[in-house]
Amino acid sequence: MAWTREQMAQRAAQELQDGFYVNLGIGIPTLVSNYIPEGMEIQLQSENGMLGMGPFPYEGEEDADLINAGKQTVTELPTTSYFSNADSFAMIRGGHINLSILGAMQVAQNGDLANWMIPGKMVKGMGGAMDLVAGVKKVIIVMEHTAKGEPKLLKTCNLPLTGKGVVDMVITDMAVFKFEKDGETNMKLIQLADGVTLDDVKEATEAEFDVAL
Amino acid sequence: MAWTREQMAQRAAQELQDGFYVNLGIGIPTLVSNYIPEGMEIQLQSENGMLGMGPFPYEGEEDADLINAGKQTVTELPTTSYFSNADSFAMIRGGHINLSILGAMQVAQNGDLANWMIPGKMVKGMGGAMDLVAGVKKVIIVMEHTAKGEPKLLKTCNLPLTGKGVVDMVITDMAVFKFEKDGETNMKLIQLADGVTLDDVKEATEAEFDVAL
Amino acid sequence: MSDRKIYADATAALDGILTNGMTLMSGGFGLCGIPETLIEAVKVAGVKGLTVISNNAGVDGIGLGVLLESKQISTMVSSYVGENKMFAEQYLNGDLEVVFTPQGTLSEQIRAGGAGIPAFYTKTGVGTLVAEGKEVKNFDGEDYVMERGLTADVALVHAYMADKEGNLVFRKTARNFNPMMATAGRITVAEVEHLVEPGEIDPDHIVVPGVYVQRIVHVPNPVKHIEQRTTRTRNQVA
Amino acid sequence: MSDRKIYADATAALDGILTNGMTLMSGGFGLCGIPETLIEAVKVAGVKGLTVISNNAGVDGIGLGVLLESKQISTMVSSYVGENKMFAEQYLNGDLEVVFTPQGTLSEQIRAGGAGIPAFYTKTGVGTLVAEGKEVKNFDGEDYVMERGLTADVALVHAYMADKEGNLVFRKTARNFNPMMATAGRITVAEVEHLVEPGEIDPDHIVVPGVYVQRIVHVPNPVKHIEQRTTRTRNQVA
Repeated sequence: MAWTREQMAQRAAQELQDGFYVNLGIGIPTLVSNYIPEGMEIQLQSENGMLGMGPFPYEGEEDADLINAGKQTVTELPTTSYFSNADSFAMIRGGHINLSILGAMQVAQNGDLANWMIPGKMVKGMGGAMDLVAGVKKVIIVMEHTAKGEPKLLKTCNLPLTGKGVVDMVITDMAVFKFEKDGETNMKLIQLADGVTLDDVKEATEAEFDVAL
Repeated sequence: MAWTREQMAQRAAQELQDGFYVNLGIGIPTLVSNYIPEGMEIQLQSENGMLGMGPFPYEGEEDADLINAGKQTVTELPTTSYFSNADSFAMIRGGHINLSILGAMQVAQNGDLANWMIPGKMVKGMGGAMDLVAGVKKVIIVMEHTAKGEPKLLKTCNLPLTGKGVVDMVITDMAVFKFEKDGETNMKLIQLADGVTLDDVKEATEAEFDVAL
Repeated sequence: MSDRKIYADATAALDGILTNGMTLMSGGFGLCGIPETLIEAVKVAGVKGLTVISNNAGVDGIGLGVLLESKQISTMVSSYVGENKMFAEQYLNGDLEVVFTPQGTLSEQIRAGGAGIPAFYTKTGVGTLVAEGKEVKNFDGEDYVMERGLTADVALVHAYMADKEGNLVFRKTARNFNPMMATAGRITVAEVEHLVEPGEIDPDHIVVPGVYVQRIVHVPNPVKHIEQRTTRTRNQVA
Repeated sequence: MSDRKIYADATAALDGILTNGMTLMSGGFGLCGIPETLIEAVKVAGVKGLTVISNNAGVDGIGLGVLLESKQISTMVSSYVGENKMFAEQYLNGDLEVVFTPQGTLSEQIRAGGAGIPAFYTKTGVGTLVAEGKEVKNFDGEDYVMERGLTADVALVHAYMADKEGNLVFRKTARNFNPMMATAGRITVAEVEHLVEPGEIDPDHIVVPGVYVQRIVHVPNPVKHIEQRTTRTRNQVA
């Protein structure tokens, strides 16, 4: 028993606040937009150069000039603005985006994040991930707790980093952890997924963490 | 006998080339726009945030939202574009403006320029002058040859500098000088104003110069 | 769309965000595109010891001249301040500190501040007073001086039109310093001549996206001032 | 207004400015807003050993994929190159060098290059491979890495509309890297969907002023490609 992808997205959506500007990565993070609470005003940023991103278009209404950072066709909203990629990352780097929700390969107990390359494998590039984790006010990682049975929450990342000490929260299928960026406080387990026990989490986690359930 | 202000502006206008983007300072430099040769396409830049500046408006058609860098009311042309001050100086600093024509208090024989402050007097500020002389491809100074009988073309500027080794040409009421920015070649006298002799110029100039008439 | 960003008047729009000794940015170039109504409200609020980053300092009785008159400004960061008797007086008797900054360096510092860039290099001012005490670095054989990004506690800007999301557009040269300052204020307050619903401004035309604007006050038909009224007569050749 | 900047076709627009070993910038994000016709003309010109600065590398047979196929590119500077088999092949066998750059750093480097800024500091990539061998400096207690500005011999951009002066506007997210690249090319060539007379574009809406554009080619009704066609059905809740 653990959370489904949808439940993980739903949990991440609880971190949204009214008026937030949010950047969602591809994969599970994209699903978060399905769980924005009724009446809450959230503007989604797409780092290619758009703020106020709408849902996918109806069939036949796709516009090749209107895509998101995942190169998917999207739509415009009344609040939408377009800008250059440099202006987009000025917004990101300058701390104007409240929240970024991303996937990850590994997270270390000090908040280090690895999600862009595996040495020896074909490298596709980091895209905007390094800028997002360095610039956005709050970074939430949504990922499976383990990969092929191996823990992804580690004492130290052994893959090349995307950012050092950048993670604020990790939501997995098994649990939710909080990180303080003070470099001293341990990461904290703050929630267990439905039907998951503390022992389950301990067994599937290499990182050291405090329990604050 | 020497050149009038209008003749100095006219001489400066000979340095224009078809297709040039030009920034004109206040005073005599502004007059240069009256002498753009027929059929030559010149776009004037105003550093507050405008390219393609038109002439002063007709009486009654002044627009408080449409001024030049001297805070004077101006007009729009079909080629006009507006942009922010940061974008304006990106254009200037990035070397995209072909020519800047400015006034000066002092010019030294190595191309140093002083035109923004006199110690002990009320300082108004350098405005955009330091950016213009550092960034524009070619800098022409148009000024009186002397001030109260004292030479303004000096061995070394004794006023605080606007830029080091930035001047390409000086046009005064008495003569025209060219500067090489190699730090080795002397400034060169290349033209005498109507009715002015070489001896007149030598007497009124402290800077050392070669004669290349 | 809610009205969360809309305030009834300039005083309401500044309520709770002004403190003594704070740093303010104020848009405009000369008297063109200045947030005049917001400046008046700063006067009413009476906060003192302000550091004001603004290309100019208004003229006597208009714009920042008002805050000089009321002695609320202790430091100005500007490129040119020529048009103000009050300014000269306070500057010369030492009541007012002035940091003169080249105009292009100033606007780039503000852009950098808003963009999370703590410092950049520029040719401007190398070998002059402006570079004194600053790091100089050689790139490809040429010297450049390091300049820091600038931010402000509150940025006051003037825009031609806003929608309720805070998307801004500007009119002609009234754009000037307003867009960068909007990005560099921890709180940005915009006074706007026209206020419309989201969707009424073409999203390709928006200059400042709403994310940068926290508070909006609608000031229809503001009085606009001309510093140098220059004209030609109809029979004059351009 | 003369037609001095207007060229009859893409080959004419690139005539005399392409050389082996040169650095090209190419606008676009994925296949959105790429200067596809100009890229095809680079293929026809046959210049080799190109360094290409572009966020992505096209896909097989489209955009820069075409120049990979013809082995004209020796180095790519990109943030993400995932969608291209040809790319993977040449990269893995060492025929192609790749400089991976974080997307925001890349676009800021290009903006800096066009703006005469030789270097700037950013938080992005501190403590990662990206910062290796680069200067790291502490500002106000936080580390930043120094990144250099980028320019190109020639920049190829795609715009929605140009006037004959070279003023450009873009459509929706096809703007992406095109505006900065237009500023960073020593020669900038724009392919445009619509070409109009000066004055037909509102000067408040212009994104790239004409000073940055040296050559224009009118490409009406270009084929536009969609990489990830994602849709919803009418009865689906958004």
